Amino acid sequence: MPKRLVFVCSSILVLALAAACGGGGNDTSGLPPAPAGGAPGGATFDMATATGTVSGKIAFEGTPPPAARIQMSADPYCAMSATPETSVSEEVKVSDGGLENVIVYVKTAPAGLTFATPAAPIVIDQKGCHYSPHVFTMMVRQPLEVRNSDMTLHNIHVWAETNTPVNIGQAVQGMKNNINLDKEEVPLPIRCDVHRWMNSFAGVFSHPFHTVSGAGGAYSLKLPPGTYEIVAWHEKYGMKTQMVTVAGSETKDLGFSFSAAAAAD
Amino acid sequence: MEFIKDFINFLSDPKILIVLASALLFVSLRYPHKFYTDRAAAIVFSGMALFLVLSMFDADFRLIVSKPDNVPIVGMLFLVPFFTWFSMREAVRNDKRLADGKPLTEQEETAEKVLTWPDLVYTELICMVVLTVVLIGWSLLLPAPIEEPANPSASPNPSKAPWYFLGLQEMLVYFDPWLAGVVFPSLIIVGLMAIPYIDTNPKGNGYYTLKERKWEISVFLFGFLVLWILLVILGTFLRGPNWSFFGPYEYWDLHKLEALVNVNLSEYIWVKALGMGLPGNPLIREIFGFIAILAYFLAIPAVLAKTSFKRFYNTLGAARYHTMVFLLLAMASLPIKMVLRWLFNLKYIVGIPEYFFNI
Amino acid sequence: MPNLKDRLREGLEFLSPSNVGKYIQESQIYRSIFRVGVPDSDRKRMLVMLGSVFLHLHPVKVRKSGIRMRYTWCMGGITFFLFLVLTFTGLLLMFYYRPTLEYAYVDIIDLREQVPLGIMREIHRWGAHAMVISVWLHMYRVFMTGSYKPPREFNWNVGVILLVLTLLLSFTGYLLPWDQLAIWAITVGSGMARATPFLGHEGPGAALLTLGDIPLVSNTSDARFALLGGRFVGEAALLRFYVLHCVGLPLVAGFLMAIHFWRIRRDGGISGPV
Amino acid sequence: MSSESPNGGHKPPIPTPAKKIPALNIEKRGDRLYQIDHLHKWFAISSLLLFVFTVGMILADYSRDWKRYQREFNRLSVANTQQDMNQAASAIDRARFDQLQQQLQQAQAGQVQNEAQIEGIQDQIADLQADFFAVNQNYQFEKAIYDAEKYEYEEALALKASNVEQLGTQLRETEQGMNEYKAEVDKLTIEIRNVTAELNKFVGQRAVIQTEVDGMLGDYQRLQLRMNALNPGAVVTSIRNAPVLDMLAPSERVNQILLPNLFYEHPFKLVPRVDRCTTCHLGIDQPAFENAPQPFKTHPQMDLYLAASSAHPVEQFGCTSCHSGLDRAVDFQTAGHMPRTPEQRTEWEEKYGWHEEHYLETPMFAMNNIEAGCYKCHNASADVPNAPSLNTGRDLIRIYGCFGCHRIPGYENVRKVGPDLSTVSGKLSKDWVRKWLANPKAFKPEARMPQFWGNSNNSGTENATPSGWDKRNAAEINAITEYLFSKSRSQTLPQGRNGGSAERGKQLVESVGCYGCHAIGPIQEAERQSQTRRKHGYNLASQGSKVTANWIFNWVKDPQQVWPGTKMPSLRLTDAEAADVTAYLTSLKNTEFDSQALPQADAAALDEITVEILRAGSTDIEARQTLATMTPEQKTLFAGERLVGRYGCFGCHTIPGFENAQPIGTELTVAGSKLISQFDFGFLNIEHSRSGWYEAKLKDPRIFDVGRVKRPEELLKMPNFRFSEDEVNSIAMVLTSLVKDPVPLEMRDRTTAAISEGRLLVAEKNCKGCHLIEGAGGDIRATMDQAMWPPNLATQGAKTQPMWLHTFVKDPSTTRLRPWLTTRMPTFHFTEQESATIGRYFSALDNVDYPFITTDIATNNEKLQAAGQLFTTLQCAKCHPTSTGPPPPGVSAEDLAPNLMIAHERLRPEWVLNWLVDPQKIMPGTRMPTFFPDGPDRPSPLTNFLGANVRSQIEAIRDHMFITLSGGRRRPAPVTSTND
Repeated sequence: MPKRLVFVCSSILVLALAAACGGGGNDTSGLPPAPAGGAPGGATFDMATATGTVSGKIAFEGTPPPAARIQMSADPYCAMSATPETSVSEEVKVSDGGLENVIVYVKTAPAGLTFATPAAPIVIDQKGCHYSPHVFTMMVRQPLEVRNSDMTLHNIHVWAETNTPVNIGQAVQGMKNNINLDKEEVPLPIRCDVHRWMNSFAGVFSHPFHTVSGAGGAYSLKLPPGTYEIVAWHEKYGMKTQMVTVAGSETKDLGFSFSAAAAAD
Repeated sequence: MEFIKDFINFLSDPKILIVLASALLFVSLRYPHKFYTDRAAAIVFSGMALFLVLSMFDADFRLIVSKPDNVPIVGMLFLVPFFTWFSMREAVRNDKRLADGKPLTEQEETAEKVLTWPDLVYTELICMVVLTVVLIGWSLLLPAPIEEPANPSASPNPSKAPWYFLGLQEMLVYFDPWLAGVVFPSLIIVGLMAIPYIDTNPKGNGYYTLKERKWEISVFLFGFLVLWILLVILGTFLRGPNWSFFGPYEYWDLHKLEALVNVNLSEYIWVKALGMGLPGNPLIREIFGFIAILAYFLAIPAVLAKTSFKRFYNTLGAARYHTMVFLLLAMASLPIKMVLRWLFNLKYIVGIPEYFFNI
Repeated sequence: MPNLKDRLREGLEFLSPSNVGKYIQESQIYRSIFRVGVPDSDRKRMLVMLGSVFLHLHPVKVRKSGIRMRYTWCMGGITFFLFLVLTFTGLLLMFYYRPTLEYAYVDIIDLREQVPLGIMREIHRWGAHAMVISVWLHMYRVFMTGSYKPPREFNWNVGVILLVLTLLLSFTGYLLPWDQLAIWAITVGSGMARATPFLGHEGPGAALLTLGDIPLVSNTSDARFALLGGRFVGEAALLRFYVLHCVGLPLVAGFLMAIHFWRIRRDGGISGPV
Repeated sequence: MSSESPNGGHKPPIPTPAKKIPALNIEKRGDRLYQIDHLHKWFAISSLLLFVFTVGMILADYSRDWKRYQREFNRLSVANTQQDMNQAASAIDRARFDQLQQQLQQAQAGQVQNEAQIEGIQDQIADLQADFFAVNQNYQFEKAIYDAEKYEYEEALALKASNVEQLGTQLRETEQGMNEYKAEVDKLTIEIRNVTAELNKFVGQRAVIQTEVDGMLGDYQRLQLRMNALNPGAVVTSIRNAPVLDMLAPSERVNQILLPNLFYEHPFKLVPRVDRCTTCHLGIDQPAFENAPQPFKTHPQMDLYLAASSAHPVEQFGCTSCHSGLDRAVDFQTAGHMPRTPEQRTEWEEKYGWHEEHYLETPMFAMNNIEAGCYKCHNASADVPNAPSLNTGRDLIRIYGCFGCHRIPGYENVRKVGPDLSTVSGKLSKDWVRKWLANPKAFKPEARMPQFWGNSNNSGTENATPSGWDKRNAAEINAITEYLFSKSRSQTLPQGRNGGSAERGKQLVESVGCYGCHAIGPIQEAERQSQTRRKHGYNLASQGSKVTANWIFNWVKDPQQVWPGTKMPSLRLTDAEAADVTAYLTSLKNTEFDSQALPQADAAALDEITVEILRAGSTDIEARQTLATMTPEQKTLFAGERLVGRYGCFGCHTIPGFENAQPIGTELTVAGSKLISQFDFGFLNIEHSRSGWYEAKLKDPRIFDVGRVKRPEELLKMPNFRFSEDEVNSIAMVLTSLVKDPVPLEMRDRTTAAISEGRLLVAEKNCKGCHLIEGAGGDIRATMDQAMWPPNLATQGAKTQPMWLHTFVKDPSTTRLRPWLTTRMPTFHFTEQESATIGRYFSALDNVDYPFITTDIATNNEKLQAAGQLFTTLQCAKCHPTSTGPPPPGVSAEDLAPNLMIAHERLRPEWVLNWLVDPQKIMPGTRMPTFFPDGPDRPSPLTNFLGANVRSQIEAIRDHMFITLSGGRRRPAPVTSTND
């Protein structure tokens, strides 16, 4: 009897052993480990650190084409309320050899930076069947307000490709509308379908490094140190780009030149 | 290289291949001690192995030979000659021993008895294990063929019967299906079954010998080796689309056309010899054919009985003699028809397609 | 009370291999199965041969010349062994193969693709080719050693029938994968039956077998139609060949093999010089 | 071992008996066949070999490629789950979690204090439950008896048995007893509920916190469970997948989808499909594997394919129904993958040892050819959604007229593509025709006429006949030209006005709408919306050197007069306009082609051709005799007629004498299922597949004659269209898409008949050349100013009234919508049936009712009155003229919008409401502004009208248009029924 007993219990022992090691695997409950990984996303960019400046003159060679008179007979109100500078096409405005209304901007902002969207709205006024300002730049999601200060019907037709197209009619004087543009797009033509001659151009950017050349073609950009590709765009004479590197708090002079001969391609 | 290939292609033409093989067989049976020696075997088999390995470099050869279903036939190409050589070598040795009066190799051990267990059973076990190993190895190496799903409306060119019936399919080139497909195969079976009853030679029972059974062995070898095994190998490797001949190194091109214009015996005689039109009634038209066939199966046995087969006639007796000669003539009719086809493009000796009766 | 230590020693000693071996061999179960036990004496070696249903195929003692590999080439044994392998693998394949037009081909594809141990199909097919070759070589050896001579003529005939059955087994098996190779090989093969004299509708003499002007032998009532169960190789042919291949022919072959083995023994065992 | 026998002579000696050796050591005995250890050695060796081979066999059978892929996929999904877990863990608010833990401890501590009370309550509950059980059981018994008696009672009632009352009283008694028990049971349940409520007061607090903690950890724990399922530990996985054990519960197994009603077409038998592709493509239907490496990548456009809610749920369609390939295969090679580009092919050859799967009749479509899989179900409508190159292929077949010679499904009754040659003498000159036939592309590169002569098998020296190919081709061309001119009917066209200005003609051609179907010269890449729409009409380059001015004038004026049944619509040009256009078109010359030397006809070559033709029908001798009797004209006409028959010119052109000749090309109805073994690849080393052959054939149709000895009449006849590379790919794709796989009706694409018929008609009339329909088309837009664009027909069905649409489409000149536009909607001479199809098509697209609609408008005076003021404040009249006169001074035509006077009979009332709310949503890019940018629900910017309610303001404007502007009728006339 004992012999058989020993035999039986040893085999059971072996089986038990085999089953035991079979189990294992990690348990389900218990506290989740402390999460790894750094802070969520980069911090917002502080304009004060943009110590470098790039400025210069958009020169214009050749004789500027004569500013064409706008024929406003189609709408008596426009003809009546036109003023000398509104009744002349602002397509090519040259003052002491410098080309105005040129959008100058940095092609790509330094990586990893996020920028606060300015709260101040950009205002376009339709006065005397004329958009003012003619060319302007703004940031993505910056509020854009369009006012109709004429006693006639205007419609703001934003010919956007990447943004959603907008086409709002403003029949009554004093009407105000806000347009939301949430994607970067340069150039963004805005026209009035009722008065063909009315048009303006916007530059929507996801970074703050952009401006429009003013009187005498002067412009200036405040940039943090680094190398940038600066682009100058004009509605008739097209686009020119140059590379520039800005050190600490240095002001770099960067001139562009457009010639009357080279018609915009 | 090209020249060798063309030469082998030329050699492997059925006309030459079959004649050469038969001649080789009969000469080797005539001088067995010269052909069936160890040295001869070493030369022949190493030669064949070398031929196979070298030819593997030719794409067309490899394409046909490496087809999974053809590999066993390449195996048979080595096995059958080996066993022929082996049995002949044993026969040659036994014949020499008989000549010197020494006991046969089999006789030395025939008296002694051994226990089946363990000897026979153990060797059989080992043999079975070895065979299983070979089978598994072979299956691991070669995947079984599976082609497109069966499509009764799209017949591949060439459509071949299973490889062991290719001998019969090769006979179809020379005979009508009723002969090549039904009559001859049954004659082969009947012939095989009749062997013990028409072979009354007591000698050679239970041991390898050639001298004592020269006649039976040479007839059997000619039938088995040349008319069966060789035709199977020929049918597998050398017959391509439209069942036309392709050398081992030729590409199986569908468009290959061979000038196959065969003439009936009746056309030869009536039109070519006598210059007349073919008579309408088939019986009259084929009268020459009938005469030839009857003469072949009736006159020849009688003549042989009187002349060279006189010894047979006396030893076998009428019944055995006539069955043997009939079977012999039937077997001989294939090589004869082949020769007639090669030399005279003869199609049918008797050609009555209206009743499907063509010989 | 024997203390623990020696009870343990006793147990270990009980577990020693020889002891266990003896223990098993003496058990009633073992003895009921193996009457003779380990054949370590001539007497037992003979009894084990007589006692076993499989081994009693062989005589108890056998002539030395008869079992020389040089003499018999062992071809008969190989053929029989291959027949057993084919039966075994064939049975396994029957689990997965369905002989209908719808499933035949895809089942063979399944065997190749995902059926575990699908290699059985390869073993079955190459075994079949090997069996055909070994049958021919066996006939060849029997002829070359003149072993068909009396008293073994009848056994030779049984052998010839077995040869034919092997070819038919392989022929019917060839059709089952139902691919182009199969259907056209069988179409060519069965095409011969069409030309059987008198029984084939394209054979000589078929026109004679008419009842008045009604032809008895036509393409829907001749030997080929009987073989294929239709005018062309279709589902009927596949089923018919399947039944022949799995049941009909193997049974007849098995039956004849029994006779064949029996006659070997009765006609004086493996042939040898008298 | 063998003993020699002394006596010679013939009789075999009798060997001496074996020596007697004791039985024991069997090994040493003489009477043995082999030495036993010799046998043991061989037995050992062979058994070892057998063991090795058997194990090898099992391992070979076990180690399959797809298992490697499944292990790889498991690693990938474990990594993914780990990533999700980390995310879930970081998402948990750490502080809140710790705080809850503390509260949990407190609750537990509280519970410990009043342990005793809790226990007491728990005992109480236990007792109550025991009583409840007992009482409940009695109640159940009583209820069972009651039910049984109720049955008997009802039975008795029904059969009006005698013991009805007795059973009734019995029933009521048991019912009464049952209710008593029920009351007791209810009492006890209430008691238990109160006591547990009390217990909760102590325990409940803890349970609430616990549930909140679980809520926070919910995601994390769910992922943890998934992780355990995926990765139960190496030991467990290896045991589950061990060679023999893997029949129990393997984690690596073959996945398959049994397709209920999609079959394979084996000859004469439908074989059920079992797709096993997901055995390796494991991540195919899991969105998490978008950018996993192949084979685990997720299927693109999951919303369209595979997802249960998509149009092709995977358990209904599987994979091979679209991708083809061997469904049951679980191996890369046997499945029949086909490489997309030669580079991929070499890569696969190295990586997987890929080679063409020889015996597979249905290899997979290469990925650039995958759209071919769509056609077999989507064969009802003209264009297959999401299959741009397949649709281009089908359009190309319609443009190049392949159906002229080949029977192709979907083109059964399409009109012949070439111009009608029965009046060719009035249109063209013989010399021009000869030069044109010799090499059409020399005249204009965009010529659609294919090249019959000078191809790879009938030029140069190959298979050259004695007179040489050049002379021979010239003779054939001359014969055909002569034949055509001899059979041509004379057509006298009225003398048109000439002296038009080419300058104005050019403007007209560019603005009136010709560029919708035609182009002059090559089309710039930028202007190209699609490869085919501006090729619908012939290219008009160098038209001047082709036809006479008078012919152009009459053709442009009214094409139906010149060629009744032509597809060209009439643009209702005035005589002046027609003259201008003619002037412009005649100015387009191809001087280089004009100055080309005429191919010289050679008498010997003509004889040669004529004899060849005669020889076919009779013996050589008779052929020569008849040749001798024929005059050169007879020879030319005879040869010309037979050659037209041989080359099948009647396939594309109507030729007198061949009105009902049968097309000569091979049938292509099931070109996609033709057995690969039936293709003759000749001696070319192209990919042995259907697309390989078709692409080679399309590139150079005569390529398969290369290297073959052939007589001229046996040469391949298909002309060379000089297709571009992607044209070849698109057409070859269409051919491989024509498979004969059986698709049951319920699996077919179920677009309604109205829409598919409409799409066919739109494709045939090339409406998309000008209009934007279903988001596609508008090819003409690239050639003109934005103001002149033909309208975008989105929501056309919901927009227009069926009656107006029907009459407008039949004759566009009847409605003065925008009279000042130069671009005109041409008159297509639609039949009643066709214009009804158009109406039904557009309304089916927007599923609005057709053809009977109500246009009544319920309105009131106050609204109408406000509408007037609204209409003026919004100054609608500034763009929308309300009179039919010319545009007001100073306003150029481009600025004007459709005339509102006819709005009431043209537009559907409800559509106007949606339109005014937000026009951009319906037609993005339209110049109509929205006056209510904040949408219909918020107050309108125009505060002093109708309470600044946008909806009523819009309705007011609509009422104004429909009622006031349309001549003051209070309610528009009841709808006139259209005779559809």
